[in-house]
Amino acid sequence: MTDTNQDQLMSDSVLSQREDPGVLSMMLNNRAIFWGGSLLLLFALIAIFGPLFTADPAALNPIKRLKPPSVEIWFGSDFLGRDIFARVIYGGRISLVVGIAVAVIAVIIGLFLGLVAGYVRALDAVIMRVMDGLMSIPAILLAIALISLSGATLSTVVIAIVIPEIPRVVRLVRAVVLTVREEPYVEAAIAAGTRLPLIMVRHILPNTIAPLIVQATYVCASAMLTESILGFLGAGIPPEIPSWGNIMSEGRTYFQISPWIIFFPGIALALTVLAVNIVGDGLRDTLDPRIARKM
Amino acid sequence: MYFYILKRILSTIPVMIIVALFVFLMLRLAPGDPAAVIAGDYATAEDVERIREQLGLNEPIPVQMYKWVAQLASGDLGTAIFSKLPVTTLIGQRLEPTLLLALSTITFTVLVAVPLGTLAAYKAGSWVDRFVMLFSVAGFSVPVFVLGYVLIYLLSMQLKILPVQGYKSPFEHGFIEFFRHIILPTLTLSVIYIALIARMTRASVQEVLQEDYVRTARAKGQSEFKILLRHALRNAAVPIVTVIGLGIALMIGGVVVTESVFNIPGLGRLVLDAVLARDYPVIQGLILFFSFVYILINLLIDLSYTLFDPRIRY
Amino acid sequence: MSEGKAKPVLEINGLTVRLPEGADREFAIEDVTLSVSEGEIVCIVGESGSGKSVTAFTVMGLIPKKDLTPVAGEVLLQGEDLLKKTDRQMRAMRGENMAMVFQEPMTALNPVMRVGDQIAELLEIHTNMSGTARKKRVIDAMKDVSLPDPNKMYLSYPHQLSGGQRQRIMIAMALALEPRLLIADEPTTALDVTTQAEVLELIKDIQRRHGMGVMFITHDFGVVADIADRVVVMQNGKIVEQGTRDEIIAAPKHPYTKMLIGSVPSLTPPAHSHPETDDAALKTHGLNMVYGRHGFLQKGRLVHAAQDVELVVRRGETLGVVGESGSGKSTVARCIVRLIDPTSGDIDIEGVNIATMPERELRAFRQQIQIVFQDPYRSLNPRRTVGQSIVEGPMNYGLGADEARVRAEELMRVVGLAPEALDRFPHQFSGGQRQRVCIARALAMEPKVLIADEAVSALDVSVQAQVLRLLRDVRERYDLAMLFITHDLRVAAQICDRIMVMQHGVVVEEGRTEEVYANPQHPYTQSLLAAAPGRDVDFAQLV
Amino acid sequence: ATQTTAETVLRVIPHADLKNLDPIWTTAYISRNHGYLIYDTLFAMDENFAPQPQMVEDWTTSEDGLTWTFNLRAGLKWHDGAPVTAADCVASLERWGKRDGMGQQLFGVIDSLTASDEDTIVMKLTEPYGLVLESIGKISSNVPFMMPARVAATDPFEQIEDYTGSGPFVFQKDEWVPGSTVVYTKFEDYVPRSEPPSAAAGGKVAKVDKVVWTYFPDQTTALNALMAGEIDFFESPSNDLMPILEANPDVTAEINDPLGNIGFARFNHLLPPFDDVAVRRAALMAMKQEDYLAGAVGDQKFWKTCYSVFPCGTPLANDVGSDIMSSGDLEAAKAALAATDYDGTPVVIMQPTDIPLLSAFSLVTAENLRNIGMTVEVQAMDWSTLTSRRAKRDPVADGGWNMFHTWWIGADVIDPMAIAFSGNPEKGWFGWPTDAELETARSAYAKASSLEEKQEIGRKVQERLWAIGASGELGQFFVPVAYRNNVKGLIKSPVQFFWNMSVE
Ligand SMILES: Nc1ncnc2c1ncn2[C@@H]1O[C@H](COP(=O)(O)OP(=O)(O)OP(=O)(O)O)[C@@H](O)[C@H]1O
Ligand SMILES: Nc1ncnc2c1ncn2[C@@H]1O[C@H](COP(=O)(O)OP(=O)(O)OP(=O)(O)O)[C@@H](O)[C@H]1O
Ligand SMILES: [Mg+2]
Ligand SMILES: [Mg+2]
Repeated sequence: MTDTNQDQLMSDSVLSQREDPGVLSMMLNNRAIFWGGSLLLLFALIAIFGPLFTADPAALNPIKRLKPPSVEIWFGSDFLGRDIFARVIYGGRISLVVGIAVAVIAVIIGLFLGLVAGYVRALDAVIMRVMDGLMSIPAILLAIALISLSGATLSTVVIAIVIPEIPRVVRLVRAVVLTVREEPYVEAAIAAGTRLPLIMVRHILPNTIAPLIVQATYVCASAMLTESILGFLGAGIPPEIPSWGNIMSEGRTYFQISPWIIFFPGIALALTVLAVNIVGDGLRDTLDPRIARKM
Repeated sequence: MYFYILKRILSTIPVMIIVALFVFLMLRLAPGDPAAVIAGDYATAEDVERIREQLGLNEPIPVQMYKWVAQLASGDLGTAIFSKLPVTTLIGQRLEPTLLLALSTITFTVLVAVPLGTLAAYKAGSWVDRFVMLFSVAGFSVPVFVLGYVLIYLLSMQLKILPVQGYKSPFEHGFIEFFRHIILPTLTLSVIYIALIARMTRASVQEVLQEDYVRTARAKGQSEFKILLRHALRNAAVPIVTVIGLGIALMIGGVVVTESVFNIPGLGRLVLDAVLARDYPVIQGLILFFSFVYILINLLIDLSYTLFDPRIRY
Repeated sequence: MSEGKAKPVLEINGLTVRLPEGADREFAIEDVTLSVSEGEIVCIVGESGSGKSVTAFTVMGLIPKKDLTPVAGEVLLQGEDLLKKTDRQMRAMRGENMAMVFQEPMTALNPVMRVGDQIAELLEIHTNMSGTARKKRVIDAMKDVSLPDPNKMYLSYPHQLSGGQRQRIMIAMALALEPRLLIADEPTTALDVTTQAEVLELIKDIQRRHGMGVMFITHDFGVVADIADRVVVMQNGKIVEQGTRDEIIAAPKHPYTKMLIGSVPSLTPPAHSHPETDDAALKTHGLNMVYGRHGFLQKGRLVHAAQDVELVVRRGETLGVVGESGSGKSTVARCIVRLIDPTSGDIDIEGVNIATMPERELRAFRQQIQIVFQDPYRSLNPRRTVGQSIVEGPMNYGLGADEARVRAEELMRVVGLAPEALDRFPHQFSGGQRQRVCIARALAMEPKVLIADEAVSALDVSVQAQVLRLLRDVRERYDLAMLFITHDLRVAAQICDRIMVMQHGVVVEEGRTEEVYANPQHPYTQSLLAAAPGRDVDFAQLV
Repeated sequence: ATQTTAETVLRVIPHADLKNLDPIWTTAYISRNHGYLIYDTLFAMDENFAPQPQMVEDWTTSEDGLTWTFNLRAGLKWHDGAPVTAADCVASLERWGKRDGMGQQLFGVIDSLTASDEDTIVMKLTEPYGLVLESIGKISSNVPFMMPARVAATDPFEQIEDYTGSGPFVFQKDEWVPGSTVVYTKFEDYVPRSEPPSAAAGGKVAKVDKVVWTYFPDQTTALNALMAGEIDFFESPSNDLMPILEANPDVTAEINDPLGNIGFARFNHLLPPFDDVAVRRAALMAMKQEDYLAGAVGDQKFWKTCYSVFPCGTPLANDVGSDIMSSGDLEAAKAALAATDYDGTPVVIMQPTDIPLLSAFSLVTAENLRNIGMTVEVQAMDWSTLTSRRAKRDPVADGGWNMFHTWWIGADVIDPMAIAFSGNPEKGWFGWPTDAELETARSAYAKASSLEEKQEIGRKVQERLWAIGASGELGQFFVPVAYRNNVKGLIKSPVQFFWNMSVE
């Protein structure tokens, strides 16, 4: 058994150079993540602290209705004389809250259902048929129906957007589980008598995290867009709370005379979603969850 | 093969049942009731009650559900509460614009996105690739209606080269009129779809380009262009086609918005109106219809795999 | 066939190819000089990563230009320097003047194109033959490589052919334009032994008939012994030794070559001692495994992967299971470990039948049987330190964290690794080291039965020899009953006390290793042994 | 399609989507407008709000005022070619009388209604009634349209399915695409009266071969379509689009309805805090019409403050009791609220977000009420949810409500008979004010015969309405119509008619 030690020493010297570079530093080195992330951080800061410095987004001022952008009212005013700048800043909160809430909820529920479907054969068929059913209903229609039927509040909007996103997460998680459960190291753990819940937590769950983070950014981006479309169709967040979608919806009639009502929230939305998508792409390239790309 | 098709068709039944139950319960458990809408501004509570009774909305939900399912089983989607027309008639009236809009969008998308994605994959890392990727990220980020308005403003109002709105049937008004009217909605609806498919094409062509048989083709001395055309694209087709199918749901969502921006009397508008008016039979019928179409298209797409990949046999 | 007489087809002089920054070493190959003459087969051997493929691909002009750059030397094909050619000129030469056959015939053929068309494509590129002429030529080329019924096979897709047939298609394609140089990069590694023998025979035959030069890359010294005229040995991107086949195999000079050849197991089994105890640790009786669902509406394709398998493994004994790919070896192993539930039959562990035991009761017995898998890269959870992987099992059975750690450290020493390495992650180990960790993990359970499913197949010969020795050592040390699954008859000869041969899920022959090798009874066993490459050369006994 | 003579088509963007085709069954204005195209009426209101004969040639009233005899004009035909008979009209009136509020009142005093021959309708009353002609010549919903007897036999609570009328246009059922397009063609056999058109009265001459309604859910798109010449007539462009329309030389934009619309804020009189008249009145004091109109309507050209409950400019308009809103004193409102028992109970305002005007009204009210110290919760919903929720009398916790906003077209609230003014919580309108005095005054109106008498009753009714703080009057606003300059012959009226209009 002497030669084995020699072999070990030989490859040790080679291997010690191959330290794990660390996901964090890899992420910082990725330009997409850096720029997208910075932009996003900026928007988040504006959304969080901005409203402290702006005018009241709900203050009506009928005399000053539909005023174009100027030095005093930067983004102009809407049909009730409300300050678009204040509303756009405030609306950012809502969009980000909707985006993040939908992403978090969809991921949590999707993760749970996906793990169950991937591991419990008996429930797999049932869960996946329900998911197929949900997926076959166009998301926007489902959301419009849910919201206009059950009343528009922030939480119903979030729920309505979450429901159609769940199947995508479930499918992703299930696909990861089905692949990983065939991995020899999982089989080795089974052979070593590890119980199912531990196998899930130790060996399977960690594999879903990277693709889920990537998926979460896409869900977040698409949720913000969906919110705006719902708002635009008049089935979104109640107009008393300004969100980019409902600001644009209210500006719809005035598109020709006061395009700034749609223009500014539109730009803000497009930039934010763009930033989230860029971060998502960057994360995908860094974490390279091949499965996520295939979804 | 036929056995497989039969099996797949049968397997859509539980999915459709789930959709049907889901939609039915969602509608009945939500507030808002068509009777009140029908009764109008002057109606008293008694009038509303009478109309509810008339429409059978007073019966217990299981009874309503039973009736509806029995009706569905006989292929009847019911009758609209407001227009009194059978839902199937309404769908029939509206099908053409939506169908042609969808077809033109898919055609345009495939014509643009697949070459674009392939080029990006081939030139991975170059400025062409960056541009395509940026476009596809941006395409995902702009709300459909904003795009629609901008296009109308530029092409119809400023340049005055295309009509603003409306739909002209090619069968009645000729192909040119149809075409002029469908261009803007198609462009609007395509952008997000192009973004999606260009991305997918890029990813799967890039993956195929790593494959050994591409190396074999190079070893034969084949030119890069023909390698892309003959070897890469055909092998990348299955994931691309799959995404085209999955994207149908996305597109139907876009159709709702596009149709209302461009005033196209299609199915998207129909369902939106029905939701606002609580026309239960129409909402139920349409959601079922859409999800059936979605399932059907994805079945067709699964079957189409056999065209692209001889290994796939059902 | 000595040098100088025949005209060289390919001459490589001082070729150096740079690796991208941050790679393991600066150059993929460094100062490589070799030549291939007409009518000559030159084998390049060396361990994984030694630069064999890079050399071949540089000649073909197929290296990814982004990553790999030739920085010095020249590559002369029939006197013309390929490194100076434009892309277009290289394209014209590929397929016409030089051709290549790859390792994986399945992935090297376009799965969605008819194989005939794939050969015809070559003619389309380089000739202006008419469609019918092309087809005729393709059929001829297919006949040339002895493919049955070429007219029909022209229309087949790759997946409809067997591995050997696919590789023949590749060879037909490579030879269709009668290039002067054929490069074959491990063309038989993915094939079964019997098929491998046929393909090797074919290459030799064709080379003789067409008189081309062949550069043949392999890591299998058996293959080298069978076909090489000359041998080039590479290590870490450099050529350490070259010479005729007999010089290299019989009298290697360089220590590395010596070590390599010394690691190749001999096909002659050593004399095994047979403990004549009846102390069976593991017994199966009438074990059956049928894959495939018979669900509602579907008859399903049923695969009878194991049929009435009877086996006995005693303590301190190694039972080898050999057979070609798909013969059901892994299926038997996985049934015994109860990773899958057998369709029927008994599996006796110390007299208890665990074949149909529910998971709850099974837990108590899981500890008794442990398994080591083939792929060292996927056998360890990449997110957990090897220490965590090793202690996982014992701690499942109630061992405290500290005791488990002590046991793990002890085992690390046993498998020849430093105990400090317990805190490292799998990617910080080489393939051979990982396999040692996997063995330590299995031993940590203190099992009675150890199953090794192709545990050394993915390793280079030198590492393979070390791991084999380790396995033999631990079997003795812990008095284990070992079930050793392999398709490599050389390995089986060296490590197994008894041998069981499987074909199509059925055990066709079973007996003492020496007896089976010396006097195979079943025709299948006979053909397996006859096909083993390099059986005329005697390699090392694993001492 | 090739045609021998060029077909003239009037392409219209209606104010709403035509969802129901039965103008008796629904009160929707769009169905009413549809009704005017294809049906005719016995009497019709002229531009001075006086009923004039339309299908009726002449009529007599007995001395005691109890027997009314109407003779139909000769030559009236249904679209299917059959002659219009008195029996058809009797059946139609009876069906209408079961749905319409004014109809129910009228039938309350009808003893018998019969067709004495093909052309003669005889109506016998149990007591003299002042509003016979006003009722059957009603201009707005539900208009007593005449239908063939077989159609009028339909249960009034079920929709008709046969759309045969006798009006100047014929409904083309096959070309109807609900949610989008409605097509009407000229009825060649229609015999118009010889008088010039005056609101709903006078000769209804179809001057185009075809009227096509295309519903546009999107105002911007509609505007663009009109300006691009793809549409001839845009029934209700948003007031805010007027600058663009006015700047376009090819398009005329004007106000066609002299009465306009009346904004209306409705309290729920059953639930706290608005079950207390003092709280309602305090709230009214805080509601300034200018805020609502400027905020929701915009340009002052399109609105007027009007503190009469009857539209300003109509005979009954007056200013009794209206200073509660017109004074607009915020401090006084605060003081008034402070004097009540208001305990901070949140006021739930239902905000219909799909109707921008009402959405804006809701926000203005919310702000006004907050200004005087009330707690307000604005609940967003779409109009259809609102319509079903407002019928609920339950407490807020069980889905009830405190306030919502709507508007009436001026013609709908022109006299005390309007259901908007009801003080009877059993039969009255949502919000359910209870005031017996008000009800007495309203029922006296039906019997009043002279204008002075009517005006006196009007003042009394208004006095009660303000006294109990029944609802907030939010002022009068006017919705323009816009059309391309080649469209001629628009009739000034609270209701949009399509006869007499031509495209040149
Ligand atoms: N595209 C590439 N980019 C970076 N490094 C590469 C690339 N191709 C090969 N290498 C490196 O070059 C070296 C030689 O690789 P090569 O493929 O020639 O080895 P080999 O001898 O063929 O090994 P094997 O027996 O495993 O096929 C290795 O260290 C490998 O990591
Ligand atoms: N999960 C499965 N489902 C269906 N068929 C399977 C499954 N696993 C293996 N088989 C089939 O069972 C047969 C035996 O497979 P097995 O893996 O036991 O062969 P093997 O002898 O281990 O081959 P190899 O040397 O390639 O590892 C093969 O035909 C294989 O295709
Ligand atoms: Mg290699
Ligand atoms: Mg195996």
